[in-house]
Amino acid sequence: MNRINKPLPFKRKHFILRRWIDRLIVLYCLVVLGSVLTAFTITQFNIIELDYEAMDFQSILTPPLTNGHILGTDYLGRDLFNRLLLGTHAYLLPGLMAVSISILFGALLGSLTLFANKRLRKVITLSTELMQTTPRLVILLLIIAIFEANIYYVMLVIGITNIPTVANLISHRIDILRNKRFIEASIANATPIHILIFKHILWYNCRTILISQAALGMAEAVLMETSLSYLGFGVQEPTPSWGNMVQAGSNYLLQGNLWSSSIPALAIMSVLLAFYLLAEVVVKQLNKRHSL
Amino acid sequence: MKRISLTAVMFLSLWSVMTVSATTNTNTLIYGETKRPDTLDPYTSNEPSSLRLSQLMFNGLVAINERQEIEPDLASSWTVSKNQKIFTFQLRKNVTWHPYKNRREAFSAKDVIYTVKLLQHPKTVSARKDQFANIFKVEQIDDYQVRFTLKNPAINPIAIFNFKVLPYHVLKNRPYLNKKNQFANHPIGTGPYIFKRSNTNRQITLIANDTYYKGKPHIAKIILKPFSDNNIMNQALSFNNLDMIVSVSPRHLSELQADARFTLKAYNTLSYSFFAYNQNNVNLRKKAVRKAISHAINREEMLKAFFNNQGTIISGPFAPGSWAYNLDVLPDNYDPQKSIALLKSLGYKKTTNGFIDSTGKLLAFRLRVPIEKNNEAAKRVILAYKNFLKDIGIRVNIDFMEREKWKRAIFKDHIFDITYAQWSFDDSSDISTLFHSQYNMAWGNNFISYSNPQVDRLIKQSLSSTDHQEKRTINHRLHKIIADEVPYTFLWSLTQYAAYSKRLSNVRIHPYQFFDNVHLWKKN
Amino acid sequence: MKKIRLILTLFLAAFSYSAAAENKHIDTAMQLYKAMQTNNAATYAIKHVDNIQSLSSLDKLKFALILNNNLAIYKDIYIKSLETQQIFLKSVSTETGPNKSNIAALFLAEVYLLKQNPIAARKQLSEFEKNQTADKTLTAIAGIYLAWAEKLEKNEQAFTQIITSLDTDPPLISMALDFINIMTTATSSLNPNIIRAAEKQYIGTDNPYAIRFANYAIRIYSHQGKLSDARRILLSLKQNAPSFIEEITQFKHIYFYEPSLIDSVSFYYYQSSQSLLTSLKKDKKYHDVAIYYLSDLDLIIANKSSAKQFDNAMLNSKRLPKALASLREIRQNGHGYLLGKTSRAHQVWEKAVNNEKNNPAISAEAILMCLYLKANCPNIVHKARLKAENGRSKRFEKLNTNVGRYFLLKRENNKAVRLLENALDRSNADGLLMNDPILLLNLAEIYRREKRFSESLQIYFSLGKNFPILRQVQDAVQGEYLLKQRSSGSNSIY
Amino acid sequence: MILRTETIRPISKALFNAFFSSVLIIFFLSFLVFSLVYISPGETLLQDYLLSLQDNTDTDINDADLEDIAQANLPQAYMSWLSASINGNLGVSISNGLPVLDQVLELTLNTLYLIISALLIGLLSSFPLVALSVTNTMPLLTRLINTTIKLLSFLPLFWLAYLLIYISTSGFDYYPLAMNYDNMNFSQFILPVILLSFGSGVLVDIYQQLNSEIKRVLNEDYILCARAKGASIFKHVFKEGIAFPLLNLISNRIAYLFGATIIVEQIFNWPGIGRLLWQATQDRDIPLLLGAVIVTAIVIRTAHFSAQLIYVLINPRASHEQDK
Repeated sequence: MNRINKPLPFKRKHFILRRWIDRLIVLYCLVVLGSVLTAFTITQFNIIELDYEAMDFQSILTPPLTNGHILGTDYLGRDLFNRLLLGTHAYLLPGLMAVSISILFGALLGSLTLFANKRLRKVITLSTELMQTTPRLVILLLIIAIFEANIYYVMLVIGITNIPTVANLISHRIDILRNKRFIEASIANATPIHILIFKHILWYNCRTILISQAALGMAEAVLMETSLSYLGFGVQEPTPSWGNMVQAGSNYLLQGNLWSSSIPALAIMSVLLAFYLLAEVVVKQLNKRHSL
Repeated sequence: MKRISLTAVMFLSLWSVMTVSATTNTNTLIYGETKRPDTLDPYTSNEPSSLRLSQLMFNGLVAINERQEIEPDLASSWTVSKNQKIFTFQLRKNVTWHPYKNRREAFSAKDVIYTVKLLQHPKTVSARKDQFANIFKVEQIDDYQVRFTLKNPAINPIAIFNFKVLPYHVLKNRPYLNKKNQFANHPIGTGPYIFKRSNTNRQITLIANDTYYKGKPHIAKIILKPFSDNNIMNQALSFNNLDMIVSVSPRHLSELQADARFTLKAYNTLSYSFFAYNQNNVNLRKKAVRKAISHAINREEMLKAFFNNQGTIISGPFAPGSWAYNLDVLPDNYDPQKSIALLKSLGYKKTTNGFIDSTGKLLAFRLRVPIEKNNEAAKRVILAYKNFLKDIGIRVNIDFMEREKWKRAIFKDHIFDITYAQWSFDDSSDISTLFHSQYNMAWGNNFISYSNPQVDRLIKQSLSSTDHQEKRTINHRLHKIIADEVPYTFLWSLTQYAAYSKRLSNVRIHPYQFFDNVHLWKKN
Repeated sequence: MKKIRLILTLFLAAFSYSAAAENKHIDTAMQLYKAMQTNNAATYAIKHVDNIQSLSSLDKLKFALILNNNLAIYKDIYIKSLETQQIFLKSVSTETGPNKSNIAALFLAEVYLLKQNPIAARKQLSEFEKNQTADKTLTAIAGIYLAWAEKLEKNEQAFTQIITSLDTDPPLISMALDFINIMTTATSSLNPNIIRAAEKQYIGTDNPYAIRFANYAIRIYSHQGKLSDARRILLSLKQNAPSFIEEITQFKHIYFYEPSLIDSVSFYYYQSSQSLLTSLKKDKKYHDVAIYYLSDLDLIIANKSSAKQFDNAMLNSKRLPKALASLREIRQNGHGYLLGKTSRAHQVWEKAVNNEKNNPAISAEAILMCLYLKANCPNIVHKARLKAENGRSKRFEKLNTNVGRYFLLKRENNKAVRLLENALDRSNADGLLMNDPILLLNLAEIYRREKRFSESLQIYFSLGKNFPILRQVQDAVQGEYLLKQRSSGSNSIY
Repeated sequence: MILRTETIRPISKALFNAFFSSVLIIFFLSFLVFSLVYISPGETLLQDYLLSLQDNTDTDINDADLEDIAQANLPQAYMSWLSASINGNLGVSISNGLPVLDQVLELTLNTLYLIISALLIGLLSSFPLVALSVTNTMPLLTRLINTTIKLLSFLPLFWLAYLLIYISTSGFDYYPLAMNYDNMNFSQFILPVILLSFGSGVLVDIYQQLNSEIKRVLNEDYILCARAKGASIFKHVFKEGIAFPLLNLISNRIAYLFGATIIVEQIFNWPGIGRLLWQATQDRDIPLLLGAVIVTAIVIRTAHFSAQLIYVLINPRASHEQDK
């Protein structure tokens, strides 16, 4: 679009501030997601043996830093810190599963639109609309009623329902790319299709989309598990998940016991924030490149 | 901008319409339940919430009030033959059924006879069929007289006639009764309150029966409000959105007791919690394994930590408030060393992962429990139980299930190793259906498939005995045997409390049926 | 005013100073006592303290305090037991048919005798004779009970006639004879060596009359001041064991208990507390406190004979801690009441209740006097009731309890239920048993009377853990419950 | 005349397309859901379900009928369901025996009150924020508010609800619980609506959309032109900066809001479709669950469609764009 020179809305001072904020955001994402990953590795490979089931009946619902519990204890006298670390297991692998399903199939489906006619586009649009028509939580409840409450089913559903979104984004991107020279050139060069799709389209031109969608997918996995935990269909105790920790703790919130629920709630918030910021930063990078 | 203000005006007016239509009826009793009633008729559901409701809408021939007195209800008088086997009831003449298809039929002997017939039908599914088992035949003498003949004399023969009478004119096309029957959701009774509607969330509205034979109830309307969140229910009571809570969670007891606006009332003291062991499991069939489990859990500590010690630890299949409780039997103490020794003596080997049996398989059990979002106390017990068993080397996999699924698995199909539940009894403290091998069937109460000829014999003897002291002795012996056999790990008996606002007066709470003489209750 | 405060401080300082030299057993017992386990505290202290004289004054005081309280509770249990046993035994003895009990009449007669009702007792005893029991010991005891009945009816001649015709050779029979002497004339003449010699035969064996023996022995020893002998037997006594088990058929066993056992045990508490306090009286610092608690003992059992002595002594005992000082006048008038100065006593008590500024505990004390002395005080109680029902906090607990107990005594059940339930603290983190045992006892009793048996039994069950002697009440209530219950056998799962 | 036909034809065509795809989606969805039930483990689900379609109020079902039903294959079963549901018979709830459709419709209305109010509240409270942001008066404050409401939307919704109740009861001694059926009033809306609009991210969405769109529109050439000429720009800004993004938002957000109400209704005991869904899941009440899913989908689809309708009506150009 042909734009005339507009007055800049921000002063230079603000630009510097902005840049610093951006850097801080990236740092924040790295720290949060890094620590989640560390927690996962530590507990997965038993680097430090943590017991999430040991109950201490003498100290039930204690605030942080009492009786040797760093973050206090929950309603059964279990150590909140240990459970917080081990709670990452509930999300990481199942979340990755959900994300990889949606990314893999979404990307494939989307890139197929490069060759396919209008009908495939229509299918993608329609299925996107289909997904918009039913709330995710409702589908999950249906699945739970028909099959059973299992975190992997939940993640499967999240993964599948995200496929159309990813596919839609990719196909839009392809629309923009379709007329670009390199596609014409590579088609003319008879570049193998898989190289064209995976390397030229998906890797060079769509990876930001994929990364941001992956981040959003992870965020959604966490969010859904939390909601389901409240409804009683999330990860079941004694296996810890942040969602069921908040749920269990919030039973005591109205009696004024804030600790045991707010600690996992804040953990959820910071991780969700990190994922969203990550997606945002990535999208911003994308836009920057585009406007050039 | 105009559009926005227009929509805003539209919605505000919508609200105001809703507000105007609200009629704040002060003469309404709203009570909160955490478990929704399954069905609304007196027979097809075995849940306390349904029982409470049927008490509001139905009458029996006789009633047993909270002071254990037999009162005439639909029967105004009766005579008993000398051998205590033939009962002739004179029925009331001024009783009408609730309106059905806008008509109020009169109550008569037909209804009584049909009820017995319906409940004795083999296809009828009801937990209360036992009550009709001893009825040999029932005859109509005239429109207002019926004669019952019992098979055997029993200790409280008159008590069985407190069964709720169903309307013949509504059910005449149905040879038997089950949950799918329309009647289960549109009950027609003779009681003080008429069923008005039940919405999808099972909020049930009942209105006063103007022609109730004991007189029109003082409270015009009763609403059962189901809550899916215990905390919220408690808040609702303390902020006057509710008049009554039928069961207060232990967590909220102190709060409510300190509040001068409410009365706390204990009821249903004859109940206890337990872990039940399926006898079809190869390992759990061994008594020593069950005994080892019972010794491995520290009940005192759990009771103190989870229930503020608001209960008593029990040793056998009766609640301590029952006449049948054998005070000489003491509960198994907490002794994990003894558990381990017991298991070792059976040939199980202890490894770092836990005990293994002779084939090298880990000793592991599947504990199936319903997902009880409200009942985190139960969850605590289950998780602590798992931990206690883990400490001695038995693995327990907890399988949380949706409530309906759980019921099916436990009571119908008996697919489980261990489960956790709670029994509640009326004053007869009758455990015959729990442990007699005859009730080892789909939807039978002996869902653990327990079978012990000695116990069977004692139960039969207890049921046929007409001597009070003999009955007590037999039940004390049953208590001893069952406590020793540990088909369940008996945990504790917790007192249930109802809380109600002081605006209600004349309230009487029946220890088992809850609503007693509800037509006399008042609200100011 | 300053002086008083100075004295008080000194007094407290003395208390805290001597605290350093505490006997550790008394200390443990005191902790149990504070945890509302009065009986366990008493038993613990009795078991572990051999030599009373070696205790420091403060320890003596503490020991006596525990014993006094336990005495009050046992006295209350005794009343409940008589009532429940009477109902239960009546139902058993009126049974007919081949499997009827032969023994019930004898135990019922004992209950009647303890309730000073010789006519009904005599009827039961003749019933018992008709049954022709093979058990010789029980037949002999029935004979003695007949003598007891004669004595209560003041037929001295018939009494001596029966006595002389008895074969008093077995020690148990001579003990029984001495026992009824104590019960009727408060005199004991049996040579304690006879009991000592027989102990081996009964104590620690499965002799079916072990409990009866222990009952008589404790009573006689305590009466003769042989406290260490009584203590030995008390410590070996299983308080929840039945006195006699009648096995009628294979499936019908009836357990019988002796309510008089409770009275005997409480008499031991009375005697040993008295001896403790008498020795404490010698310590000048504690003289007045000792008198206060001695008077408390006699008030609990409503002892008329010592009333005059305490009426005077209490008038002069001024060096009391503040909490006790405020109760002194009320208690002093308790003795006055026993001496016949009823109107003055009523006046003082009424004043205590009427004073709005007063601590509710003081009003509670006035009602307690009415209870102990079985006085009729409708005016006082009426005012106290209003006060109690409006009071919600823990401070009003005692008042609610006592007014409730008063109504219980007067059989105004509705009022009693409300007040006693008001006093109950359901939310204590340590459970029901953190309530005053007296309150729980009376609550259980009122529930029983209201035919809320299961609630009643549940309270007895909890309380029975701390008071094994409650077993006889529990058993009787179970029996009554089974008789009265009218249900048809339904159960539900949830 | 010519002008009119030219404008109307594409509009109706676009609307027809939209309507057609909506119907298609509903059918497809129903088929998907139905086949899920069909493949579900355990024979009872489908049986119960199909039985509930039959009007069995006063007649007995014999075993032969049961076998017929159990052996029906997927298309047959689906067709029987479809024909029944087109006639307005969605079966009878297993747990309480009432017709599904009546229950679901009533409760959907209750939920809609909640959702629409939440959208409205979100809209009203986002205006001052947007104004603040657009005029760029206090950038730091704007950023702060922005971050706060964003963080709020990341907290678990139910925890936020508890916190809200805790604050309102212990801080203000105020707690209006959700309505009775016959006693509904304004105050009962307050907490759930606030929660739904602040906690579930509605506010953030509205704010961000409006903010960016208005900024974009204000920087458009023609607005700059109009401003220079001194003409009124309100209409343009309203249409492009407010109305379009809002319509877009509603159609995107409404499904999500329906999901969020499941939790909100749980907590505030709101008799809406969300609680019904939860309850039906708990009871495995398949007819009810299926009915609820279909009706919810229809409602959401209708919202989409009407948003499209309004969009096309106020902006006829859109139909051409869509056509392209």
